Amino acid sequence: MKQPSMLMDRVMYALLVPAMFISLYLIFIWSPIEKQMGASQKIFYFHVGTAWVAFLAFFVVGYYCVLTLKKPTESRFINAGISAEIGVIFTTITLISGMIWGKSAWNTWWTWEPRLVTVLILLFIYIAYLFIRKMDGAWERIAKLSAVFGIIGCINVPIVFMAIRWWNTKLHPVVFGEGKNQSGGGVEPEMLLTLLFSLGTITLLYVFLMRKGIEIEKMRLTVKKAKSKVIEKLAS
Amino acid sequence: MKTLLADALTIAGKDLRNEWKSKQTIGMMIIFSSLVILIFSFAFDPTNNTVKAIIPGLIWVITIFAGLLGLNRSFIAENENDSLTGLKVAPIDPSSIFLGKVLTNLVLVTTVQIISIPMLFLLFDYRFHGQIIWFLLIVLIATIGFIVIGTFLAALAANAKNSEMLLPVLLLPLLSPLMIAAVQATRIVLEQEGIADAISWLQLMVGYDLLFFAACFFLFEFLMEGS
Amino acid sequence: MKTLLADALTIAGKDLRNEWKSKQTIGMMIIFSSLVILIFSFAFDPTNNTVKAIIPGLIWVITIFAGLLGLNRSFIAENENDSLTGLKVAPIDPSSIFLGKVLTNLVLVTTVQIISIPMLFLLFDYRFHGQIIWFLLIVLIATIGFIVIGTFLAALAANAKNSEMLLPVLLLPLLSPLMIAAVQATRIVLEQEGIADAISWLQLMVGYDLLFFAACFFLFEFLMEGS
Amino acid sequence: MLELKNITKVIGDKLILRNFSLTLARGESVAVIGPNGAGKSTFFKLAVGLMQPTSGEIHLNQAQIKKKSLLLQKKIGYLGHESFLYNALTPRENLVFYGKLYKVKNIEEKVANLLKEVGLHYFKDIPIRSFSRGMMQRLAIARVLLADPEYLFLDEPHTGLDQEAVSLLNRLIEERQREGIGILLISHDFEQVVSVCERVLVLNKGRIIEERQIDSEEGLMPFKNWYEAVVSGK
Amino acid sequence: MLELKNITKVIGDKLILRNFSLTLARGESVAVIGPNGAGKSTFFKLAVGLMQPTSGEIHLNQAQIKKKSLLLQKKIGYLGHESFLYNALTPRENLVFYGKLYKVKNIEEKVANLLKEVGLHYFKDIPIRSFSRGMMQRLAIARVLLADPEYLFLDEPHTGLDQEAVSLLNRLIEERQREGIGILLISHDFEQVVSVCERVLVLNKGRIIEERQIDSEEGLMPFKNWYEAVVSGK
Ligand code: HEM
Ligand SMILES: Nc1ncnc2c1ncn2[C@@H]1O[C@H](COP(=O)(O)OP(=O)(O)OP(=O)(O)O)[C@@H](O)[C@H]1O
Ligand SMILES: Nc1ncnc2c1ncn2[C@@H]1O[C@H](COP(=O)(O)OP(=O)(O)OP(=O)(O)O)[C@@H](O)[C@H]1O
Ligand SMILES: [Mg+2]
Ligand SMILES: [Mg+2]
Repeated sequence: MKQPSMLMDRVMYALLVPAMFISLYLIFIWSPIEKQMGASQKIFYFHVGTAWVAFLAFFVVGYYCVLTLKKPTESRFINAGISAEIGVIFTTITLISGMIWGKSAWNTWWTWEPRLVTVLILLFIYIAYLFIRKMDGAWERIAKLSAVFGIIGCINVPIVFMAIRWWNTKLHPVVFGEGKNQSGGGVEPEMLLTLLFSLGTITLLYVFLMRKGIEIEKMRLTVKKAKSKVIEKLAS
Repeated sequence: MKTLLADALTIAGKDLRNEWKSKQTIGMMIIFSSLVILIFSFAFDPTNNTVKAIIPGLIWVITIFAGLLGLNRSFIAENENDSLTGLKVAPIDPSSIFLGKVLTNLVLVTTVQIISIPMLFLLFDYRFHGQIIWFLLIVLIATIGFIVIGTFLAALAANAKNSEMLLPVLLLPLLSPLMIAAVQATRIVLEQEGIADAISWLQLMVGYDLLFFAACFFLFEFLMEGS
Repeated sequence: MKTLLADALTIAGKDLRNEWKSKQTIGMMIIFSSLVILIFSFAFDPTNNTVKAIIPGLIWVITIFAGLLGLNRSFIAENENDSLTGLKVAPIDPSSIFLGKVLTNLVLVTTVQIISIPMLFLLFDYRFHGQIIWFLLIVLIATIGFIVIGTFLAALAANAKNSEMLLPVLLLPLLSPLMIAAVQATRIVLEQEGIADAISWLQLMVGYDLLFFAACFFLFEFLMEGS
Repeated sequence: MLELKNITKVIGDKLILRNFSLTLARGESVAVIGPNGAGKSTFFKLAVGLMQPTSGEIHLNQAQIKKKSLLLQKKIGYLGHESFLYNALTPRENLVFYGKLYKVKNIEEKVANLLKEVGLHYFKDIPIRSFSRGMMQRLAIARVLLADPEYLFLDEPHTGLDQEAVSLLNRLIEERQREGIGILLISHDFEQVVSVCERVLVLNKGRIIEERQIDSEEGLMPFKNWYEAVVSGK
Repeated sequence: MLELKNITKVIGDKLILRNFSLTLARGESVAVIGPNGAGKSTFFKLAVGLMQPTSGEIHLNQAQIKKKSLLLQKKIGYLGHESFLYNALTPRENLVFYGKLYKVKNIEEKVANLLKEVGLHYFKDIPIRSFSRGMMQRLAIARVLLADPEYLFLDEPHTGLDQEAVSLLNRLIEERQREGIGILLISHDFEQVVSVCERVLVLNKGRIIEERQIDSEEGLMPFKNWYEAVVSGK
């Protein structure tokens, strides 16, 4: 049981490190500099990658929440939690990278644009979910409660996106469409390739972090169990 | 199904009769909503003309913040003597507890609105232009959505020690689409004659209400189950 | 006097160390304040230019609403196992409980402000014009006043079953002079260069702080006394 | 006949009950005793449906009960550590409310009789907020008896009661037992155990370690000594 | 020597204690018993300064105590219905916190010793949130003993404890008594009263209706009968 998973980790690690260097190379050296925005456009590759992982992580949380409700097991519960934690980190990175980019592209840190607000709300739902997991009590109970919230949260994300889009297009019908075409992600093939490669790398990073996170969490649980067992023995 | 409704009415009846005797929760909600208006008038200088543009927003900010107080209460009150456990061991469907509480909260929040919205118009000297029936419809639909999801999350939060802090943290993000729709629809209906422009918002709200009502109704059971 | 301070520090230390371990209260306060900003942005259309005029008001609305959560906690948390009674029977001056709690709440609310005020500026793309030092001074003085009276009333409200509803109802009216002064002073200092126009507001706030600190400090004993 | 078969319960990673089996016939009264944290209250919660067993089955009159069952809940009266009553309501209102939920027929009449029985007749229209602990416990007992359960689960019902209230409670228990109700009692107060119950189970660390009949003539001291021997040495 | 002289307490318009007098010397152990609502807990609250008497005086070592007195509070250890402990803190942190408030010297060392004494040594760094009721009660006892009080006021300290914890508590009480600490105990559990105390007061409806020495050889039944006679008929 332990051996193959270790092997898997090794393989992933061996893939991940070169992939990262390659994507850094692709991003900063190989791909051309965008004409309108200049070097600051480089952030685009990180930005889109992390945004994608943020959503991916969220749906992984939702998936494990449904499973947990069906039949709570410790590993499902842990998976959902780790995915949520990684999701928070990537959502934050998306926000921050988007803000930095926004400062150079739009000359403002923040605008109430649909994708931005959606990401912000997504972050809040994640955090709320983590707060529920922090409640004290037996884990089965917490698992059930957090799973219920995770599901409701998942249902909510598309509605949020839709509502915010309507909200803003009423005011600035152009912003969304304009932003989409402007940077011209599809125009230059090098850019597209770079983007796809960095997307793959970041997804791999997510999977790797998931595995490590789950492993660490399980170790922590084992230690905790052993500790309480020892204490109980000593005391009685 | 019939007993489910009957049980829900029994529970709502108990809560409402209780509330009628003491009038504590509703009283504090009304006072709180007036105080929020007061705070806003200090913060935003009501003589300023542009402030009238924020009336639709204020209606919902008040509803949500005053509503939060009542929602919090609805399950915390059942912690006294652990009476929620009494309901759990009774031979009733857990969903009837949900229905009963939604009913109670709906009555409470609607009552608060009946008093605080006219007060808001009065204090900010707002002249009503649109059609009152559409306005009422929009307020009602949005309020139902708010109460449904709020009651559900109040039951969830009640498991935590610091539930009064947890509830807004859980509720507000999930409420955001409804909030946006409600504010926009209210603005349209207050400023214009017809309802035409607000139709799509209304549809969004109705969809939200139905979807979350169904989801909460079926998931509520899991909240009531022990581990 | 020296032991009074030492005891206050012991109590604040206990609370803060606790908070440091769980980070629940402060985390929820920060999230809540961001959510309030979010809700406001939906309610009041942030792309609208006039909304920037309400930034000074928003700063205080956020502080008060997030602060209310923390204030509520500070004495409700002592109800668990009735530990407040443990403090009452300890050989310490009751005022040191007050001082300790004021200290804790001040640290909490200031931390929230350090995060939420820059965030507010950021999200509403507000460009800061005045002098930062005066701004900080005004925020600090008004916050102290808020915390002093808030802590006192939280101790009072904690006697009630529905204290989380009672506290805002008690606190907001008493806070209104401070609120007005704070909003006006903040507006002046944010929009203009000097502090000259805000001096009288500042004086009012300092007076309010001193007066209520003295009053609360001496009256607190009565709150802690049994009947 | 209520049967619990091979019930095991794990909470978190803690094994709280293991392989717990019990048969309770109608008209029988059984005590469950054991040290703090043995799992007594947990066993009750499983039986009344507040928790689901990790494994094992519950049978009521030969039919297996699955998950949350309204049938089971109607037949069992559960008196927990708390009273489950609403402080703002009067005793009458409290009982009528629960009566409606339990679909009791002739509620008003029945409530009036029960209130007389537990000695709260004169207080029937006073909100129970101001009741003393003893009065509260009496009303809690009335609540449990209201729906004419077939089985009574009483978790430390004697705590905090004075002598008078204790004997009232014991009398009520015995009456119901004679009427054919099965009774399960958790208590740390061996005096009451000996005077009320016919059979006793000793629970320790989630396991039934001993079971025997109680001889009411035997007296308290021998019983105590027996318990101590069972729990410690064995 | 702690003396309460002619204490009367009225709450609202209810006379809860009338003309209550008591002298507690160091090294003495006295039990206070009586029905629910007799005013026992109220009397304790008056003595430890949680309430002010409506009339009457409290003397400590011949000096009259006025209102809230830090001197009195330091000399009295009060164990109430609740534990007064912080769930988020560990046993060590809890005791150190109270130790600081009580200005105890050598806190760390003393805490370590006390934790050993009550058998919580191995749990000293686990937040007490997960403690069972018995463990909590032990820690509450340690808290009371921490400041080396001269008088101990224990309000129903045995409730919910199992046999082992009860005997631990009784041993601790007896030790302290031999060291010259005066002990006051409220309990509904006459077995403990008889085994721990030398003198007993019976309180009913706010009045001391009887007072006598306890003969530990006498046994439980005669004591019970005596109590019943005192409370009911007289
Ligand atoms: C839902 C998550 C997000 C996704 C999937 C996403 C995706 C993208 C993509 C594909 C682009 C390049 C194409 C385009 O210009 O339209 C882009 C551009 C940009 N994004 Fe994001 N983004 C997300 C969230 C954010 C956030 C939270 C921020 C800011 C805080 C942000 C700020 C920006 C900026 C400033 C640009 C450049 C726009 C321009 O070229 O004019 N994005 N985003
Ligand atoms: N929800 C829960 N989560 C985690 N552990 C629990 C939970 N409920 C009970 N336990 C643990 O299960 C064990 C048994 O608890 P239970 O309440 O059944 O004991 P008990 O026999 O009733 O004790 P007492 O005599 O003190 O009432 C205890 O060790 C307790 O810590
Ligand atoms: N704060 C209060 N306000 C009004 N009445 C009170 C208050 N505290 C106690 N009482 C009343 O005083 C009487 C005595 O209460 P007390 O708690 O002293 O009883 P007790 O002897 O400790 O009873 P028990 O054995 O149930 O603990 C009761 O009738 C109670 O209702
Ligand atoms: Mg128990
Ligand atoms: Mg008492």
